Amino acid sequence: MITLESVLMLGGLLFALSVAGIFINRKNVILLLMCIELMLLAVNFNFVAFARHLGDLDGQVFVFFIMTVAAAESAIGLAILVVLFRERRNIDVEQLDTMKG
Amino acid sequence: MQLTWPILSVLIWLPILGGVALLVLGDRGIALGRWVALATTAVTFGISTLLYTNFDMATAEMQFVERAAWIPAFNSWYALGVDGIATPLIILTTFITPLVVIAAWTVIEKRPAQYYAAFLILEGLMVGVFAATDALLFYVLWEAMLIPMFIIIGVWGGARRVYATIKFFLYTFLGSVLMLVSLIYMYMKTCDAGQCSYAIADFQELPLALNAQILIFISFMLAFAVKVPMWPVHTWLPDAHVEAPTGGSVILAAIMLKMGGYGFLRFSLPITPDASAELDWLVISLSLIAVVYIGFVALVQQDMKKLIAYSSIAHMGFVTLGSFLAFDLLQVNGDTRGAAMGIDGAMVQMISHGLISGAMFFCVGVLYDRVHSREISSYGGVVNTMPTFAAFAVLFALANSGLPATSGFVGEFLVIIASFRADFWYAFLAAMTLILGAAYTLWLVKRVIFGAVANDDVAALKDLNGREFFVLGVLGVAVLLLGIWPAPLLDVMRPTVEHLVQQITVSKL
Amino acid sequence: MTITEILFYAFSAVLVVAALGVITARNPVHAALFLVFAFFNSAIIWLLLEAEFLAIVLVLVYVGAVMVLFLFVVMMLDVDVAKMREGFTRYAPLGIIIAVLVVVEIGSVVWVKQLEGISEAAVTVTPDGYSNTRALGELLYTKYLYPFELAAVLLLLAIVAAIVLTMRQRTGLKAQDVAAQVSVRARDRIRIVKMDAEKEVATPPESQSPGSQP
Amino acid sequence: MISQSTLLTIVLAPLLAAIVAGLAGRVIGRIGAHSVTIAGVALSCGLSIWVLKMLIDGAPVFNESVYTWLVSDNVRMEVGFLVDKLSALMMVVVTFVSLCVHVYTIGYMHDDPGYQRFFSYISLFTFSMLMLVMSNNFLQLFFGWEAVGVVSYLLIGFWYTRPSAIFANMKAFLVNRVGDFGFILGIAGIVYYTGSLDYATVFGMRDAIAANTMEIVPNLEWQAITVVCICLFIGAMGKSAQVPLHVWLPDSMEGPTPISALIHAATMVTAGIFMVARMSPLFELSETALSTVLIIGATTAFFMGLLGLVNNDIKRVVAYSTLSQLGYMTVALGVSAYAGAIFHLMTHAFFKALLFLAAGSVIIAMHHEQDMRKMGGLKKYLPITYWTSLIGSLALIGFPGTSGFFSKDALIEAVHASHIPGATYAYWCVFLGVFITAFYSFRLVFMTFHGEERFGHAHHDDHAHDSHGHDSHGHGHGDHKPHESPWVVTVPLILLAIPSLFIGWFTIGPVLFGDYFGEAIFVSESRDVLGHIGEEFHGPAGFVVHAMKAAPVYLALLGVLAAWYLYIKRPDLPGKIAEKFSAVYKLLANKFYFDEIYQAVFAKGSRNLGTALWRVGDVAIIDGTAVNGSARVVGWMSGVMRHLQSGYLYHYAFAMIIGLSALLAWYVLR
Repeated sequence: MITLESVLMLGGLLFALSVAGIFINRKNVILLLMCIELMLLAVNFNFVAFARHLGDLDGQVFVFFIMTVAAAESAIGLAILVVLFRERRNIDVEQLDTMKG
Repeated sequence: MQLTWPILSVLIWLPILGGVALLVLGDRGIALGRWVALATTAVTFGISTLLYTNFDMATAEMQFVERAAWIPAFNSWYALGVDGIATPLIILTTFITPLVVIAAWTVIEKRPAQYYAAFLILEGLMVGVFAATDALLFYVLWEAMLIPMFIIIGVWGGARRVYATIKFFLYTFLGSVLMLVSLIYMYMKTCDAGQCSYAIADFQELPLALNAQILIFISFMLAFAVKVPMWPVHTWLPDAHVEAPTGGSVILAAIMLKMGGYGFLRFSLPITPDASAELDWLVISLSLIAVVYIGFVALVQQDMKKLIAYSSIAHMGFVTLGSFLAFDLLQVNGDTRGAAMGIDGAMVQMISHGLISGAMFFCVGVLYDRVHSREISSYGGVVNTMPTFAAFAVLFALANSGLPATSGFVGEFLVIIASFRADFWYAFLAAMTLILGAAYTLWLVKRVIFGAVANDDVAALKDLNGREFFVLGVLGVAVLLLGIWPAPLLDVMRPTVEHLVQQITVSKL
Repeated sequence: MTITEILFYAFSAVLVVAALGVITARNPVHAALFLVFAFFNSAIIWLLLEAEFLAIVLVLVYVGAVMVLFLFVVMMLDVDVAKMREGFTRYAPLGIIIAVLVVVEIGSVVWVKQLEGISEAAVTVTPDGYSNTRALGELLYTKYLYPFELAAVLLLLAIVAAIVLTMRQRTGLKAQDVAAQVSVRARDRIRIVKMDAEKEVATPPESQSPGSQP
Repeated sequence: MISQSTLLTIVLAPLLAAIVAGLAGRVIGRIGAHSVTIAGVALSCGLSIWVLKMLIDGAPVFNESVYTWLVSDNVRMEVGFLVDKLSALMMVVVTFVSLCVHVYTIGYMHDDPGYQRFFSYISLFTFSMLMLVMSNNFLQLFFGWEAVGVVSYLLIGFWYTRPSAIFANMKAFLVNRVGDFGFILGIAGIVYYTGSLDYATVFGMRDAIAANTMEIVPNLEWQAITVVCICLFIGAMGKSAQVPLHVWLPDSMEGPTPISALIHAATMVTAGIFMVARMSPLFELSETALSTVLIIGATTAFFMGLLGLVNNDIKRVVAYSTLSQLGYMTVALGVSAYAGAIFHLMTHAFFKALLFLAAGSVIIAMHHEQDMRKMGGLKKYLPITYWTSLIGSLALIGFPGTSGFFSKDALIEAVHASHIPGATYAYWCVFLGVFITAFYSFRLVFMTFHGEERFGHAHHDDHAHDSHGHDSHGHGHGDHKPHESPWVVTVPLILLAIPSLFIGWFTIGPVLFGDYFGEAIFVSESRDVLGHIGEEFHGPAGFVVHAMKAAPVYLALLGVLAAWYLYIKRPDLPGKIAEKFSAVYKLLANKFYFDEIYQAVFAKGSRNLGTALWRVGDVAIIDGTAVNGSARVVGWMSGVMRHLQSGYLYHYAFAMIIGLSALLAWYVLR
């Protein structure tokens, strides 16, 4: 019997790791995107766990939608990345400061 | 006698439709467009005179009432109606606007269709403000009115128009947002009482605690004081006037400033009588400061429009002074004799100031169109080349300094007399305007109109053309008529003013 | 401890290690592969949690499509990995603190606050012949029909957006534009100029045009 | 019976004429303009005399309102007429002098381009003045009060290209406005205490005012009636040019001479006197107010007369004499001899208008030269002018038998008989004033008409400094010899000379000591100085005989002799005296430095104050600190805040994550 707590903790751990990943890999946009994927995965764990423990499939439906959005997001994110690289020949986040106030 | 058709809606929407038609016609069709504008405004004025002829002078009730569902969720209605305070101001509005249209006839070359359209739409909105009996409708129109004015100054204004428009907009907007908060608060109060309502009449009957009243009063005061404008929130006015085109200045001075005075009479006094009694010293001292302080400031202005703008502030000081005398009177004498006179004076002063300041701005416009300078020092001896104009200018200058038999005298006289009842020093300071008003106006006249021809520009001036003569002539007749026989105006107002006095002396606590 | 639990904890441990690998890998390719690995593990755990359909989708969509896309991009772009690693540890302590904080928070929610009534709730035993896919499908096509359609549109949008973003309009190509060729008009190509047969000698300009004086 | 339509005709005829001449001046031309205005004024003059006659014959006093101006707060403000013997007398004086001036103007302004405008103005003035004197309420009084001020403003600045003229007219208006400032406060006080503007109602309730006190300054109770009366009197001080509001009157001589005669000698400036006489029921209740009136009047009478001694401008000398005489009238008011004041007002109107018109005639003859040092010996060239102005001067100094004699002598006696505070000071002022009056009057006569002919000495060369720009009189006259003015000028002189000589003789009995004014003027028993003198009055002849035994007549003769000695016998002496007493001379020549002080304190002071308020208050504090300051604070804060916007994506991401976890931590761990 997998307890709810253990799954939630797993999700939490994953989430914490991906947060740490964002901090560590702050310069590499690709890795940032991957961390985000990981984060979403962590969230999905929660949904799945609750869906199971509440006996309600709606949670799984949400995971489904989250995956859809995540797919779309990574597709566009990568596209932007490609365009960015084409423009600048690198993807260094440090040089992306046109939004500086 | 009430009319069977919705006269107020016609007064609001006819000019707005005219404005839209002008926008559709565009600058290419301006030859026709001008006539459309003139016809619309003239017809509007014609219709508005029906307000007077059909007005029931025996009652303080709202008349020509209209009511249609507007925002049912908030129980807010498209509710219109006028009483003795709103009617004269509406007629003033419809009277001034055609003159503005005529004055702009050949003067405005840049996007004339939009210029006229802005004024027409503005007219409709202004009439709406005076006619709205629903607070939310009032507020919406009140704010909407800023837009055309903003455009008028911002597009057709002078060199520093951007600064002036932003200042104008921020000032007035800052003042009025707090008013919205108060309106919503009172709306919630009515909900607590059982029947949600935005009707001003319901607000007037709403019982309110003193501290709530004081907060509401302050928020209202901020909104209206900026509009009037009262010292020390007046500094937008000189800038706005200086940059505005002639028509904009005229409308601003003649009508938009009256919104503040109207607001005090319609909202502050009846809705928060106890707070008004508590804080009347503030309003009265600010008014007296306006009269004296601004009088001195006006004296040293180098720019004609600025001078007239400052003189407007000083004159509007009488409006606020007259409106708030009632509480002092009650305290000093134990009765309200004189309160109605003060409010009468304030009202007459508003109408009169509308005519006179409008006329003065027209006069400056006439000179500006020819010489393209507003500096007093660019003129001198205008009378030599423009005798007819000089006659009008002197007439309006004298009216501005409160000469009896011109409308400028009536309001000041009533307010001074009423203020004597409250306190000798009120009357003393208010009467300073006799000296200061004459000083700055006549000094202006001396430097601009009289004297030998000062320079080639003045020597090349041409006297008034027929169009200008008409505008100034009509205003001159109105100024004299109101000064010689103001009784009809007072008759319209009397029941409303008496009702108001009675209303404000009853505590809401 | 049942077999499911043992499996769960085992895969969980591997998952955490894989995730750690994602965030610490020097090479983006390695990171991507670690992520793939993590997804696989996740899919297995989801299977344990009786979310069979999602587990499969995770593998198919994520590993099969998204992660491949990632790998493509990683390999396509010439990324200076060494430079990317500069200052690697600068924010690491902060990251760790935040990570620990997050864990503590979640832990406190889960363990301290006690999810009353949820964890104890009896996990319904699925009847025989129960199909997770079917159940999910029924939900999606009835209750969540509109969101489902919206999700489809979203994906379409993502496709279009990705294509628009990455499409390259090269200049200087001598391609044929048939539409332009067809829609051309004569006046676009030829201009007819009327000229006098003889030309007048220009008169000297007026010394002063009337009315120009200010 | 006096009908309302008669009175309306009296008032409106000049107004209509003014409108026609003003608006249609170009259409009807010069002859049309003067015809229509003269017809209008003549009509109202005739009707005024008829009305006066009816009143004398016993017609009841007319007191009706014409229309309601407005009703506010149950206070009815109306326009209406009160015609009793006081106002009827004023009406006759006003319209008669006005008529003379109208006729005179035909000659005087003959070549002026503003001919029609001028006629329009003086007719308008006549209308305004009639409204003032015929009013039955304070509102209309104030209207007339201001309206005459405005017309005076327009007329002083008639030659608007002259800088001095447009300065003088503004000064006149503003100083008058200071008076009006007090006046309107007085009116406000009256409305406060009585709730009415109507004379009859107000006078009926005067005890109610007297019963009140008011606290203007904390802890200082003043009698309300005193405050009201002093406020009203401030109005009179402005209009009647009493010290210290007298400064405008000498400058007003910038206007054409006919209006100096009409407005600044005969009528408008006496409005203040008339008003106080009209308000006698109120003033009688406050001894403080009367004392104030008395002292101010006495000061004006004496010290302004002194200024006439040193001035060389023929019109200004007459102007100072007017100031001084107005002071005499005010003194009469102060001692409750209202009838005496009005009587002197009437005689003064005739002889002072005469003097001004005569001076104008001289000015025409001298081609608009006004400096007496450039005249002399004009007697033989201008016989009619000479004789008429001699009559005027005799009347002015109070030569026995002339009209001025009766009014002035009675006035001095009245002061002598009074006992209110300040009466002694006032008596000495008016007594010494007699000498001064005689001296400057005959100084004028001698310098102008007698002695050496000083004109022709290149006076064309320095013509510029006071030619009024139109110059029409200055050039075009070939010969340098002055010659008598045309009949339109001399006829009014003669017309005015007649009453100057005789009117006193015939009217002193009824007006001064009889019951002429009846109800119009109220004098309380204790202060009835005229009644006191009247007990010894036995006809005008007796009055003359009685006066011959008193000092003033001889003092006047002494003044004439002194003038003769200094300006005919020893014309070198005045200069020497001036040198000897140079401090005094300078003080007088500079008019006690009133102008300088006012200029520095009020004109410059208010400009500086205005600049300070504007630059510091408006521009620096409100706009600079409050308005633009708040804008700057917002700008500064955004400047600080924008550093947070590093532009690095991960900074934003970090901020979000940290914020989120902090929020969560707070939520979870609290």
